[in-house]
Parts: sequence; C-alpha cells; structure tokens
Amino acid sequence: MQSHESHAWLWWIPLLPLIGSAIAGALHLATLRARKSDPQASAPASLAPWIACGAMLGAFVLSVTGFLELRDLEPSARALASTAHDWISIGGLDVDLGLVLDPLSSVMTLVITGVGFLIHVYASGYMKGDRGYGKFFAYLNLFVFAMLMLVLSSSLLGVFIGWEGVGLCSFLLIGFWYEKGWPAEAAQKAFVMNRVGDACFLIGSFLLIRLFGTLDLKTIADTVGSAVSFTDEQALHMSLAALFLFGGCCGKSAQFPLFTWLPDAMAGPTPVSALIHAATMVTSGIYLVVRLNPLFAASGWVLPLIAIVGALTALIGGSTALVQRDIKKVLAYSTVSQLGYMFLALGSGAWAAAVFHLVTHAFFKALLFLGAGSVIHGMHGEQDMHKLGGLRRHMPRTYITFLAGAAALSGLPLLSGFFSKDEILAHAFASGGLYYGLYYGLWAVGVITAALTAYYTSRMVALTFFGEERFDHHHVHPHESPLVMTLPLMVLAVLSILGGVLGLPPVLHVPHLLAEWLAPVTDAGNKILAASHREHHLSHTLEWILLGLGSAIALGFAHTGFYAHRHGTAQDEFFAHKRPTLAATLGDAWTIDSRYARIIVLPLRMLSFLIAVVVDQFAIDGLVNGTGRTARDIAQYSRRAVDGSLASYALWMGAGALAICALWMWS
Amino acid sequence: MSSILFYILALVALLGAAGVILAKSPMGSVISLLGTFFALAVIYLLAGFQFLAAAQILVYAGAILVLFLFVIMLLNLGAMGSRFELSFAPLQGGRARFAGAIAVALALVGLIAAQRTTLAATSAPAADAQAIDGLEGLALELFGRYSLPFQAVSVLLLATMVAVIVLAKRQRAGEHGEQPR
Amino acid sequence: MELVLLTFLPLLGALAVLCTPRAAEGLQRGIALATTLAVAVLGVKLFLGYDAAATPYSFSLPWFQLPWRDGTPTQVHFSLAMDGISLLMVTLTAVLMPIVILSTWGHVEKRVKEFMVWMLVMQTGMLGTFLAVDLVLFYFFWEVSLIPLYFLVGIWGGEQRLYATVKFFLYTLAGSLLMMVAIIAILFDRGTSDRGELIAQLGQTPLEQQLWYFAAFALAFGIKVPILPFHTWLPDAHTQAPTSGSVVLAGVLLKMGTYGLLRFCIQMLPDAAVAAAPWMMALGAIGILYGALLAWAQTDLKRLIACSSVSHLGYVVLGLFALTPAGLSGGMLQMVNHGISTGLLFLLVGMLYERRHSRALDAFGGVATVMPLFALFWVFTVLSSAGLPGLNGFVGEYLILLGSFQSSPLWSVIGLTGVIFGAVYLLMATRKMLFGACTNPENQHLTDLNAREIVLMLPLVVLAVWLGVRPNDFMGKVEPDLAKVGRRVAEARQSTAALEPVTPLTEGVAAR
Amino acid sequence: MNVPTEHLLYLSAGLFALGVLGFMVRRNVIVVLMCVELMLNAANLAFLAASRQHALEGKPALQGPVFAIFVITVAAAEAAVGLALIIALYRLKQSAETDAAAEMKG
Repeated sequence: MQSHESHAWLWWIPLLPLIGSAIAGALHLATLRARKSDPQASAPASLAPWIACGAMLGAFVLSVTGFLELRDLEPSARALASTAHDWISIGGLDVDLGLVLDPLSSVMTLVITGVGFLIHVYASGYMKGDRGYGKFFAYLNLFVFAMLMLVLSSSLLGVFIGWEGVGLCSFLLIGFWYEKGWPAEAAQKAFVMNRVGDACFLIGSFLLIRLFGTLDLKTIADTVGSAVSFTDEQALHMSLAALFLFGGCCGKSAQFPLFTWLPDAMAGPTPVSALIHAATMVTSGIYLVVRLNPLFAASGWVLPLIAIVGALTALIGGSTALVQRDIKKVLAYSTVSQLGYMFLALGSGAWAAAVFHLVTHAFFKALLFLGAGSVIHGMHGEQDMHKLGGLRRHMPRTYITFLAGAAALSGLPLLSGFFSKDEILAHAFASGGLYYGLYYGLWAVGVITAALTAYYTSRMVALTFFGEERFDHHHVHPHESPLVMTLPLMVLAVLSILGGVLGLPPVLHVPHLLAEWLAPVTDAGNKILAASHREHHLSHTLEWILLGLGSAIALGFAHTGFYAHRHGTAQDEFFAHKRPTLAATLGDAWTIDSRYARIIVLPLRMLSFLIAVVVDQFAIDGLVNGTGRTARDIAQYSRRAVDGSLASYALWMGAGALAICALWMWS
Repeated sequence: MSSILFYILALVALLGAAGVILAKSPMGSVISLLGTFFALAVIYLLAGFQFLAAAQILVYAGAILVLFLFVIMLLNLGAMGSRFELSFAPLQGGRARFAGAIAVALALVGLIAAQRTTLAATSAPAADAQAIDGLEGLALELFGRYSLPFQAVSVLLLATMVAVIVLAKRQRAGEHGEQPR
Repeated sequence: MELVLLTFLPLLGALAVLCTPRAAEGLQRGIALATTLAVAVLGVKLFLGYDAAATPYSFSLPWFQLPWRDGTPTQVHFSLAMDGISLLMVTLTAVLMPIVILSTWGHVEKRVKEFMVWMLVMQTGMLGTFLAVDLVLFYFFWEVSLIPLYFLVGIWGGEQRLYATVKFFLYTLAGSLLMMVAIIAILFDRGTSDRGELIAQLGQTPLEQQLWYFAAFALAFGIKVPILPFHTWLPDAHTQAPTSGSVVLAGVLLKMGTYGLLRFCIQMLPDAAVAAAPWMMALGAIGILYGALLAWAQTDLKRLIACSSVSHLGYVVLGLFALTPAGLSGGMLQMVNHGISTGLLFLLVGMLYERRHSRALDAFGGVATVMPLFALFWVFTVLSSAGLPGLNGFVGEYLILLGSFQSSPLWSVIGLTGVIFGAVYLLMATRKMLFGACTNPENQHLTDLNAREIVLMLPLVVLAVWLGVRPNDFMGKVEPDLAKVGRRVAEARQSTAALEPVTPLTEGVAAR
Repeated sequence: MNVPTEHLLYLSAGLFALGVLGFMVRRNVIVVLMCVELMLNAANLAFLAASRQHALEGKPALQGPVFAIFVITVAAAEAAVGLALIIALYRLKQSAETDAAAEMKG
C-alpha cells in the first residue's frame, strides 16, 4: 500500500543542510590564514550565516511541501519513500539506506527545520563577532543534517547514523569555546554518556536482527503489529530489545540514569542549547519509541518501566530547577523535567500526547532559551539570576516574549503547554488502574511536578525581569537585542500561545488534529494495547475535573512563585539558610552526578591505573623481562663453575660418566 | 687349579691398582702399575688370549711404562718425594668424599651391569687351552673387516709422533733464551 | 606474473637505492618514493582488475625438495596467489607505503640510504607474506618482513630504542619459531606444504593433532596481533619507533597476525577453530576492554595509540573467532579500517613530534587554537577510530559485534563496552592536547600543517570516508571467499557438536 | 680355568673404579695419566671377557681381541702425547701439579 514511485527529492531535505555546512566550513577554513593575522578580518566568513539560514529555509520549504503532499494522500497510504541506496550488504547483513516521509517524520522535520531556521536567524545575530563564526554555522548545519537523517531514515542503522551524528555535533558545539577549558570537559562528558546510550541502542539492534532478520523500521512495525501471538522466547527477546532501545533513548533524551550531561551541556552557546538541548536532539528518544510503538506496546513490562523513569526524571528535573541560580541551568533542568513528562506519556501508551508535548515544548523551550540568550547577550555574558533583575524596562520585547514562553511552560490555561501537559496527565490518570494503581501514583508525581514547574518558571521571570537591578551600572549597560534576534522570539511566542490548537482535549468536541494525523503510525501500537485490555476512556466529567485541577495548580503556584521572588533574592537566601542540606542536594540534582563520579568514574580510573601499572608493567612485562633476566643469571652462575682446576674438571667428568651409566641402567 | 691362580692374580691386579693411587712417589705408582700389568697379562693367558698377553707385556709394560719411567727420570720427580707429600694428600675433604662416592657408584654400576649380562651359566669350559685369538683368525679379522680402523690407527700414531716432535721442538727453541709463551 | 613483479619490485627499488652514492639523499628518497608509487599503482590495478568469479591471480614455481617418508621427496613450491582474503591487505600495503615514505621527509635525516633500503625490503616481506600460498614460503616472507623493522626501530628510534627493538624482535621470533615447528610437522605429516591441498586434507587429521597445530599457529600469530597476554612489546615498540616505522607496524605488520589467524587457524584448521572459538573470543573481548583501560591511563601519546591498537585488534580477534559470516567479514574490514585510522593517528602524532619533540600529553594544551588544521584532521581521525557511523570504523565494528552476538552474546556485550571506553580515552587525549587555553609558551608558535603533510594524509582520509559510506565496493570482492570459509566452518561446527550457537529464533514472528 | 665371566667383569669394574678414583683424587699429572692407563686396561679386560664368553659358547667372536689391540695402540698414543704435554708443562711451570695450570679459568 506504499506509494510505489520513489521521491528522490526527499534526499534534498537532509542534503541541503549538509551542503550548507560544507560551504560554511570551507569558508571558515579559507579565512583561517587571514584570521590568524587579524582576528576580525573574517569578511567572507560573514557569508556563512546567510548560507546556513538559506539551507535551513530550503529544507523547511521542502518539509512543508512534503507535508502538503502527504495530506493529499488518503490516511492509510501516507508514506513517501525514496530510492534506497544499498549501504551494507556484507556478511549476511543487508542494510539499505532510504528516506521515508510519513506523518510522524513529517511532523518532526517541520519542527526541526522550522524551529531550526528561527534559531539560525537568531544565532547570526547572537554569534556576530565570534572568532569561529563560520565554524559555528558549519557545525549547526551538520547537526540539522544528522537530525534529519535520524528522523527520515527507513532503517534502524540509518537512524543510528543520525543518532551518533547528533551526538558528535553536540560534542563539537558544547565544546565550541574550548579555549575556556571546562566546556571541553562538558562536551566529553556529553559524548561519553551518549555513547553509553548508543551501546544499549546497538544491543537493541542486534536483538532486532535476531528477531526479524532485518532492520527496516516499517517491516518490524508491520510484523509486530500484524502478529497474532508470540512464543515466550520471542516475547522475551522483544521486551529485551525494547528495553535496550529505551536505554539508548535515555542516553540521548537525558532520562533518569543518563541525564547528568544535559545541565553541563549549557557550556555551549545559547542557540546550541536552544536547538540541540531543547528542541531537537533530546526529542530523538521519543521519536524512536513512537516510531516502534508496536514493539514497545507488545513488550509487556517495558512500558510501565518507561513511565516510572519518565515520572522520576520529571520530579528530579523539576525539584532541582527550584534552586538553580544560573538562568540556563534552570531551563536545562526544566527540559529534563518536560522530557520526563513525554516519557510518562509514552509509558501510559499515549503516543500522540507525547508527540504533541514534544512539539509544544520545542516552541516554548526554544523561545525561553533564546530569550535567556538575549538577556545574556544584553548583559554581556552574565547568567547568574542573582546579578540580574528589573530588566523588563531595558529589554521590553525580550521580556514580553519570555513571559509568553514562561506562561506556556508553567501550563497557564489556554496556552500550548497547558493542553499538552494536561493531556499527558489525563492519559496517565486514565490508565491508573493498571499494575495495581501504579499509574495513579505516577499521575500524582506528574501533578506535583506541574506545580514545581509553575513555581520555578515564575521565580525565574521574577528574578530576571522584576525587583531591583542587582548589577553594577557603570560596567553593565543592558540593552535590547537587535531585531534579527527578537524577531524569531516573537514568532516563537505566537507559536507557543497558539500551539495548543494542535491537540484540543476531546471534551471540547473538536478533533485532536495531531492524533488523527499520526493515526497511521500509532494505530498498530494502540491496537495491541487495546488487545491486552489496556485501552482506557475518561468520562467527560472526569476530564473537566482534571482540566480544572490543572489550571488551578498552574495559576496558584505561578502566583506564589512570582510574589515570593518579586522583590529580589531574599526568598532564595531564606530557603538556603533555613534548609541548607535540602538546598544543597536539590542544587546538585539529588547529588546523582557526584555519586556517578564517586561510584563509577573513580573506580574505573583506579582500575585503569591498576591495569596500566600493576598488571601490565609489573606482571606481564615483568614476566617477559624476567625470562630475559633468569637466562642471564643462569649463565652467570654456571660461569663460576669453570674455575680452571683440572681436578674439578675430572670430578665433573666422573659425575658425567656416572650420570650416563645411571641413565643407561634405568632406560 | 688354574681358577685359584686367577683369583690370586685378580687380587694382585687390584692391589697394584690401589698401589698406583696410594704410592707416595710416582716411582712407587709406576712399579705397582707394572705389577697390575703383569697380573693382567697372565689372566689373559689363562683366559686363552696368548697373543694379547704378549701384546700386553710388550706394549703396555714394555713401551708405555718405560716411557713413564723416562719422563719421571727426565724431570727427576722421583727425588722430590717430600714435595709430593703435599700433592699426594687428596684434595680437600669435601671433594675427596665426592670423588670416592663417584668411584664406588661406578663400581656398583659395573657390578650390576656384569650381573645383568645374561651370560649362560658357564659349564666347565671344555678346553680353553688352544688360543681364542689364533693368529690367522685374528689377522683375517684385523685386515679383513677392520682394515679401515687399522689404517685409521696408523694415521693416529703418525699424528701422535708429529705432535710429540712439535712439543719437543718447542723445548729446544726455549733453550735459546726466549721463553716460550 | 604480476604478483612476482608486485612482490619483488620494492626489492629492485632497494637495490637501486643501494647503488646511489651515500650523500645523494634526495635521489634516494626519490627512488624509494617512485618504487612505492609504482607498487601502489600496480596494487590498485590488480585490485580493480580482480574478479572474484574468475580464477584468482596465481603463480607457482617448484622451489626445492625435501626427503620425505620412504624416499618420495616432498616438493616445496614458490607459489604466490591473491584471492579475496589477501586482496584487501595487499592493496592496503601497496597504498600505505608511498604515504609512509613521503612522511619520512619530515623526520628522517640521518642515514637516509639504509632507511629507504630497509623500508623497501620490508615491503617485499609484507607483500610476500600476504601473497604466499606455500607454508614454507609464508614463513620465509614472515621473517623477511620482521628483520628490517628491527633495524628501523633500533637505529632511527627514540631514547630506549635498543630495549624496545630487542624485546620486539625476540618476542615475535619466539612465536614464529614455534610456527616453524608446526609447519615442519604438517609438511612431514601430510607430505605437502601447499595451502590449497592442506585445506582439503587437514580435515582428516585427528582433532587432537589439529589442536596442537592450532595452538602453535595461534601463539605465533597471537604474539604478532597482539592478543592479550602477549601484547607488552607493542607499546614499547611503538613509542620508540620512528613515525614511519610506527605507521607501517600498526598499519600492516599487526595485520599479518590477524591475516594468519584467518588464513591458517580458521581456514586451514576449521575443526580446531570451532573448538577453540570460545577461548579466542574471550581473549578478544577482554583484550578490547583491557586495551581501552590501558590506554586511558597513559601519559605518552604514542603509547596511548599503541594501547588503542591492542583494543582495536581485540575487535578483529573477537570478530574472526565468532565464526559467523558477519564476524568474519567484520574482522576482515576492521583490519583495513584499523590500518587507516591508526596510520593517520601515528602520522599526526609524528607531525606534532617533529614540531615539539615531545610526546607527553601534558606538554600540550590548547593546540587547536594554534593549529586549527591539525585539530580538524585529529578530530576526524579520532572519530573514525572511535567508530562514528558514516566513517570506516563503524561498519567493521558493527559487523563484528553483530557477528559475535550471534555466536555468544556475553563476549559481544563485553566487547561493546569497548565502544564506550574507546571514546573515553581518545576524547581524553584530544581534550588534554587540543582544547583548553594555550598557556605553554612553546605551544604558542607551533606552525600549522604544511601542504606536504596534508597531501600525505588526504588519500587515507578519502579512503576512510569511502569505506564508511560505500563499504560494498571493497567487500564485494572479498565476500565470496569469506563465504567459502564461513560454510567450511559451519560444516565443522555441525560435525563437532562441541559448541552449538544459541539456537537462532525462527526468523520473523508467527506471521498472521 | 673355569672362572665364570662375571668374575672377570667384576675385576674389570673394580680396576675401572680404582682408575677413576685415582684420576679424580691425585694431584700429580703423571699419576693421573697412569690411572687413565689403568681404566683403559679395565676396558680391555671387559672386551676379552666378553670374547671369551662367546668362544665358550662355541662361536668364537674375534671383535674382542681386535678392539683390545686398538685400545692398546690408542693408549700408547695417548700416553705419548700426555707425557709430552707434561714435559712442556714442567718446562713452563717447574711443577707437575694439576692446580698449576689454571690459566684456562672461565
């Protein structure tokens, strides 16, 4: 039922950013010599942003045309496949690299290229004057290429190319200002943690090959979807494969065990944080789970596990953001928390809800990051909220757009965040009965985190834009960012406000646009969930109650948070003074990162030292040199026996004769 | 009757051998060696090896021992009996015991080996009167099958003569003043 | 006939260099470069002209006779042949050598004449080893390639070069002597030393005897690969070797070990290989982890790369002894990949050493600000070596891990952790060296890469990307022969029920 | 004489043992040479004993005496060279002690 003629033009979507990145890189290298002598003389390099933005715009336009073309097709046949190039056909492994644009990937491409384009425009203003101007845009475009490959690939290995590609680009971009030293460490930490996730991803792919013999995502989804029953060995393999793939998602989407790299990733420039660590890369985990939703649905105990991990991460992120002083750290932990929400949605089988929250989150979180960026840009690099304050007068446009984003994030009614977050909570509540009320607990955690979200968002807004100005005036003159930066902010603000229209709750008797659009992809998973009687419906009254509860919490906690911090940092000092230990643990993300360092990294370093010095140098090498030395010692000893006296020679001869006779006797 | 004679002669030979070792001066040991050779010659005779008994007397006793005598006389070692007291003293205790042990062990090995050779019980030897090594048999053997070793031995003797002459010649050069290094 | 030309052309070059006057260094370098380029062109022509279906290139000449049982003499042939398995390695050797010779412009000043002669003789030895069909001839070329490196490291090496080179030489020699014993035993047991016949005949020898041959060959090649306990010579040899010596050592000589494992231990003694597979896979997997942890604790840059070679070749061993089609092809591909990425790493370290005369990691810092081009090439090579998809390392690594997963998931997972540690130590070195502020005054005015150095590395970079994006162009020609080996091993696996793989699931799921 | 061959071999063993003892213990080179002669004689005796045994069993084997002859010639040659060396040694060292010639130290 797939449309048979191939759409080679699909390849242009990822190729445009790749070409853009190549040209920008070439420009940067070309001006290498020039810039060595005079750092500012990077005239040709200033072309780089135009090329990069052009490439992004091209990709966006192509994505939109793809979306429109898909819309014309009737739902069941909505898939534009491109000719598949035969990548690997070695040793019994046949992997061909093709691109498939289906409802899910078209949503993702639209988000990536759309938000990406805005961020590129913003970055051309933000990064002006930086020594690595061309290099920055080369990396950014390379990232978008990798992300598009990840989203559009037809086979799991194609996804993996994108998977590690984005890991590489995040490494390059986090460590962009490597002269400062600590960004390089943050970059290495991010790359290694992603690698841990990727290792799990690989194991998952091996299991899939063993189960299905192929890595083509479509065949896997169809086979599982259409299967009547599985032997228990196959069920075990499927749940293991699902678990390991989820391990990969944890690494990439910063979920509970592997999330500590995201806050450190703030070492990179702000547009990078906006694009990579809010809108696109971190969502690849969710994309993968939704893409293989039949597999996850059919793998029994993995879904609740995902829900638990999601809820736990949400709680950790939310609680840590409360006490952060650095504005970007607040947003980073908020991202971790919102991703936790998405995985909670996936865990309760609400694939469309997760994608919906993904889209809205991309809008308002990108907006918040860019807003924070423009604040930092205005304040010449100052990020500590305790040294900001009262900026609403100096940066009106940034203030208003930031406010819109914050409102969406904290879930104030009628905004996009409200609809997407409450849909997730509704689904979690609906499947509450399963696993003896596990989901009720998760729903409760979700509600608490929603409250925390509202609180820290309003605290951030209050500390940054209200209260007295806590920076010394003669050094720092806050100024509004140029139009090229604030324009994208406005566009994103509009999207954050109107984003909710994509998925209005059923109680309003309006079609849930996104759910219908994604139906062809998520049907198989929902059917399996329904088959194992995990389908769930909410009565209208219950929905109204939930909606009311959600808006009440959002408004209430936003209000208290704002008023507590309206005047300045008094509330923070008070909290730190009254509960120092709690403040400290919360500040350090429940000390998970320091525990990792102590429990995992330190012993491994000692082990490597032990191996390098003790085992390798001393034992094995010692053995090798030892044989050399013993040979020399034997020679030394036997030399002494030859001392020139005939008599002793005679003795040795006699002994020799005797030995020979004895030997002869016994042989 | 002749077997008793054999045992006596065996005893003489052993004593002679012991004498060689224990004699204070080389002269003493030469003489006791002579005794051993004579005892052995007679034993060969009794065993039926007339030619070899003669050879034993002629070559061993006659030639080699005389050579020893010449050397002892030439270097007049005999007179320095007193100096040789020290030399007679066997090597330090430890070594001597070790040497003794080796000698005893070798003797034992010899005995066991002799035991082990499965020789048929010798009934009364019929008549070992006529010689086993009759000349024509011996000559056939020596110049027939063993002609090659025979030639080899002749070469050996030639080499020995050359060696001895060379060693001796160096002596004379020595006398002309420059020390032979 | 081209094979003889290919093998002995370097020798002719060596003779030509010998005839040049001692002082004419330029001429000597020119001749050496010309010869190696000619060999490279011939190698590539043979590679392109190679057609798996047609009979592979071969050349055979009776060499000498050895008395065998009851008078009939065994005939040892001087026979060369290039089939799928040796195709890639011969081409890699041919292509790598001109790059190595070109790199000597920077760092070999004294006694250029001997250096070039030894290099060319070594190339003959290497090519001969990969092409030799006859066991005795294989051993002959094995030694010919070993001796020049002794001089290369011994004369042009670093500070404790004597210790390193003697250790390396004796270590490898000890192993190869044992192999000679095995070759002689086979020769007199089977009456022929031609590999083709032996592959057919050795099946009948009792398993116990096969295991003894396997042990001897595995030890000799294990030392060369190096497999875990026998690796201590590699870090010393690499740190003391001159740059070009290191590149050749890492690029080709280590692969003679793995090639030998594939050719003699697996293809010729399949039953023994099946019996010993679990142990070898264990050594391979632990080797990966061990090498990675070893590299993480190093402070000397070259030593770090040498330890990374131990880890990477652990992959190859893991792949080969998985005895599954994916494992064998992955192992074969990873041999070439390792040659390229580690070759590049050593070239880069060499360039850094020429400028700064120090290999200690902490002597550098913030080099990227001063030498951006170097940083670009370094990060590219690190990624290729760490196995980033899209570059050459990934395809080989994925196939190996997949292949080993099919035969024993435990070792595959342990090998997989090597992927993580692989990134750790390479990135640690990159961070310490490239990133951070350029505080050390000596680093401030390091000159960036010049044209020669970039041209030197371009072919390897192009190969790395080409292997990553289109591996089929290379492996297509190798697949048929590896499939033959795979089938042969599968039969052996059926017959010796000693080790049956995890029963594969019914392909696909109970369809509707 | 109807002496069983073993006894002859015992005698030969005894002589040989004494010869070895003297060879090892005595410090005077000449005596050492004599002990060597003694050992050779012991060997001769053993040869002849064996030859006698074969003759008694009715099939005379003449290898014994032939070997004995060769042993004698070799002994003669050896004695000659030995004594020549002793003379040379004496010229050099004025002593026939075995310990005198110790330059060949390892």
